[in-house]
Amino acid sequence: MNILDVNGLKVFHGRAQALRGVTFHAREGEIVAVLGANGAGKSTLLGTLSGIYAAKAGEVYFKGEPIIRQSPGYIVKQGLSLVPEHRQIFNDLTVQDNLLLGAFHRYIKDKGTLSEDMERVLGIFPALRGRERQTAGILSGGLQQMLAIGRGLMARPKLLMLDEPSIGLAPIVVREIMEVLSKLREDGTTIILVEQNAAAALRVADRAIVIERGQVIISGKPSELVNDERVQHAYLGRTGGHAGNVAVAFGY
Amino acid sequence: MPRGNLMKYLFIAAAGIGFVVLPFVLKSNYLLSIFIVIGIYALVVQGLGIIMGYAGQVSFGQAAFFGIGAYAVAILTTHYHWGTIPALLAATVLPSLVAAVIGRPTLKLKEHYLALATLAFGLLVHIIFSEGGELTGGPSGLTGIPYLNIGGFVFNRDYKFYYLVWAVVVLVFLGVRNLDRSRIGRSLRAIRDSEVAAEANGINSAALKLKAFVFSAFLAGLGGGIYAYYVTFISPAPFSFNISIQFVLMAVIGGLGTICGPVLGVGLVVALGEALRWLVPLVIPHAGGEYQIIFFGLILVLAMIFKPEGLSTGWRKITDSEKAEETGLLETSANT
Amino acid sequence: MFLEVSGLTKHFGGVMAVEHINFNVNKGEIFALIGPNGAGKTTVFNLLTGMIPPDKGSAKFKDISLNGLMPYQIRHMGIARTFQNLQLFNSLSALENVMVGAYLSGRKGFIQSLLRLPGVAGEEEQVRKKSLEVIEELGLEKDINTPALALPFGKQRLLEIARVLSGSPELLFLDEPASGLNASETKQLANFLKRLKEKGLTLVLVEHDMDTVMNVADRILVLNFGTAIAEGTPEEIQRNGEVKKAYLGEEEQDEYIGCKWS
Amino acid sequence: MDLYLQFLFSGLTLGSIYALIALALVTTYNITGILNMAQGEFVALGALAACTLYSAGFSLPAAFFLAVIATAVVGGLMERLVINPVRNASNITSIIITIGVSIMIRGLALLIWGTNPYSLPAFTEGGPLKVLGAAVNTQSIWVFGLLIVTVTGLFAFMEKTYWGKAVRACVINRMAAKLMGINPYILSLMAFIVSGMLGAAAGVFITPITLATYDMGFSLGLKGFVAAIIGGINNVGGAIIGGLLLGVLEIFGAGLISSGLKDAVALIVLIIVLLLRPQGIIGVVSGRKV
Repeated sequence: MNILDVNGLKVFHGRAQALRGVTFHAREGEIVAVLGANGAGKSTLLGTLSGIYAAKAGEVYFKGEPIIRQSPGYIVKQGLSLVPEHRQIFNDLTVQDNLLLGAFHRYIKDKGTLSEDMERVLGIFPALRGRERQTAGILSGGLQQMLAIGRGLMARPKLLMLDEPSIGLAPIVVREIMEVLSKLREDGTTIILVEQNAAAALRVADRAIVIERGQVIISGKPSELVNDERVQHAYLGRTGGHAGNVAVAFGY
Repeated sequence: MPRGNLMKYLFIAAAGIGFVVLPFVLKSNYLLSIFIVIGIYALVVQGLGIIMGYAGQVSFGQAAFFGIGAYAVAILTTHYHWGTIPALLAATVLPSLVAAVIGRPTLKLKEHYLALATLAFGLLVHIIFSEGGELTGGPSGLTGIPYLNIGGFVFNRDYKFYYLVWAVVVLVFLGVRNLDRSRIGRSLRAIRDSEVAAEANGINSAALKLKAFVFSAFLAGLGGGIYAYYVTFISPAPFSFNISIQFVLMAVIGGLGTICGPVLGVGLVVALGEALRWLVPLVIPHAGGEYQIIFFGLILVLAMIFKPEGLSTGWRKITDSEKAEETGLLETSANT
Repeated sequence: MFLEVSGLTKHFGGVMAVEHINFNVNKGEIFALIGPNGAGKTTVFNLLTGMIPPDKGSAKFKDISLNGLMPYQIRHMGIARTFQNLQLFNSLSALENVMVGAYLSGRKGFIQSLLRLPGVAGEEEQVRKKSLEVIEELGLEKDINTPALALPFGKQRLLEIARVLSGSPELLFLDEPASGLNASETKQLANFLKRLKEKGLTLVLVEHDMDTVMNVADRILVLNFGTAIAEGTPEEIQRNGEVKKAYLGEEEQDEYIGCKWS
Repeated sequence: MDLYLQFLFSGLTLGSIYALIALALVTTYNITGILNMAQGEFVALGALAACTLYSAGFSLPAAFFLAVIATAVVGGLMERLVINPVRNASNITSIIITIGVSIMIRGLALLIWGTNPYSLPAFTEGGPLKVLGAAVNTQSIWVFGLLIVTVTGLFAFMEKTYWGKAVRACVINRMAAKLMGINPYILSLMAFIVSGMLGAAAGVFITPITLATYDMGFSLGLKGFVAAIIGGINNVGGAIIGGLLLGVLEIFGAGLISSGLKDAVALIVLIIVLLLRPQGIIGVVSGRKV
């Protein structure tokens, strides 16, 4: 069953069109990697799905319900969380407060379960344990990223979206985070992973889509994509001589 | 297009003839004095419009610059017997210098700093007027300002003042129009739209904004100087913070970033003020004229909510809005 | 040396944005800066155009130091830039936008303009003529009276370039000129950049559209985590293993990716 | 010596009121990015409403609470009616709107209460206390008490409660706060309601000392601004120190130089600070924003 269906999503930043009709889906319990070069529209896609940007056209169904143009608060309540690019943790607050605020939308309703959830997050990221009272802003980049993911998990999402969790992190930390994502999937969480680090993302993903200039240009299994020259081209480009041919191949 | 131009020139000619014959048509000196005050305020608000419309900053000290100009004339003519030309020169130079001093540090800052600095400055100047002892005449002010006298021609009658004031208004209007259609005007509008891009295109934005602020104080001082000569006695009251607010209201109502806006705004607000002065006591017995300030507050709020484009976004080209306004006026007059 | 950058360093808080970067740009070439997100490319632009001061290092343009100069002073030296997020004068018409760029050579000040003293009209006419020439060259002549805000995005990008070109720069920094353009517009842009080069203009380019970069650049500098990791011709860069790792991720023991891509 | 001590206590009383107003201004500014020029009018409204209620037969505590609630409602209405509709507008727009509101409130106060001053009895009876040889009005103790209770309460709310942390999260990173489901527009409403309450409380507490008039808000609001700017416009600790400092400076200026100068002191301080250290003189020292 599809937990998320996105159909013909078009988004503008001012007059610049960032998404030119994006269509894709995510099945329950899988990891979908969203790949593409800088400026291809990946962050815009996640921002729109979580209600930060307004779409100009298109449809988004989450668990069969339309969520397009709903407020971020409504969307997170439905079970769709975003771990934003560059972590965006609350620097001046403690680690504990950051985590608790992740559960803001259900704070009144299930106050009792919060410590339980926090325990679970600390179990997933043992490196955060013992640092609950530290100010988040002084943590290392890797710990901040773990905190950002942990904060997202505190909302008990059915679908967790991550925007470039590997950016600026050492390979070993990236590996650790990817392992956590695999584990989360085994626990039944669906994951959409936006990455520039294609190799790392493809290793954990069940399926991947590649976005170029605001459109999905390829989708398929990691093993298929890895052998697809077009993925490499989307990142590294083609030399001048081939440009014409490739444009034809892409149907422009 | 030629037809539009023709209509435009016809309108300007008609308005010009109207203004010239007005003193002969008006039977009442009271109405004539209102037109003189509108002209003087138009100078002051034209200045305010430059700092608000171009630099995108709000100043709450325009009445203080207006007052410095007026007091300069009053003090120099009554205490030191200066002639008209040097006194008016001082009335414009002094506020300009003061503006240069306040503007230099505050215009560099973003947000509300110029607003707060000018607000404090305006109140402080008002206190100086009231507490200035013999020099400013304290709360009761200075009397006995001589008639304005240019090369022996004495402006001792209202209609003479009327022509003088409106001649100055027209000259200033033409000057501002020159400015608007020049390197300086476009650069100022460029700064307002994107300061970082203006700098990247070789514009020294801090220096240019300061010049605009100084010019706006210059115009306020000019208005103040003429005002002192016209009323021949000066007290602190017409230069209070409330008057600064009214100037802001006039600039906003008239439409910022337009050349005609200031005159239009002053006319509307003065007319409204006069109307309220008659109407309010009919509705609320025993009420004095000060209640009109409630309506000014209300209009200010409503204008900002429903017509904020005059201030923040969607600044139209000055010439464009000018055309739109004129054709708008023409259409209504054609319909009636 | 035309543009000589040595030891350029900038930290934000504790984070290193740009670390000891050296490069030279030759007169008349197209030089591209590429690298993954957050590599420090735009920071380099901001440092070189005076938007932010460097912590260390120097930049010399035709052997004159750029250190400590304000952005407008750097523009007066003949160095111009465009912005990744368009910075047009939205309420001004297209022509006026270009004129503001062309006023760079203007000499008429506040009082001369106010009083329209002799010479002002002549300068205005010159600026207008020059601006119209540039506008025609870029094919924007139908839009001269349209406010910049009302133009379609592709034309807005061109207008921003027209605005700096009208001030006749010698060195032009372009920050992601193809971002937001569609495929055919991107191709047109690439051709246009080549034409600028033929006219003798020197270009430094930050661009994510690799087709464009590989197509137009003479030399490329690759940044990653604020440091330069490779420099060379497009062919050299595409063959460079370090660059692939920077872009595609590093997975040394990875079975299939390893054999295919390295 | 006694005289100086006397000045110091009077200055701190006045300064406490400035600090309370500055606190409200800074809180609103941090949450909404708006400088509320009508803050002083909340003080006047609270004071005048309490006077009317008290003379209508309500007990002093009842009059206080009702006045605070009424002013909170005015603050909330202001946010809904004129601030919320222009939430994406520029700084100039919002500052002019709050000035328009302040003019309207002052005009309406004139209409309702006229130009006469109103008074309230001191909260506790008895003569002034002798502290180190200086006489301290018992009402002054109430004013200090209000400042201490408010600051402690606000601090406890921000640092210790979940909702307070949500507010801080929104100030630190608005976008991330939205992603958590925190609604910045509700916080904006809260900020205006709290400013109404703070202003009204300050107004009621100061009335037994200074009397209440329809136009008292203008000068108090301005002093609150000066205090906030001295402290650095987004710094809560700075606002409190700035308020106390300004109160003391004013009383010493009036006492030692000339009483006509009292109002000028604040303005001169404001201009000096804006010209020399516009980021505030305390901002750098205490650093922390709420």
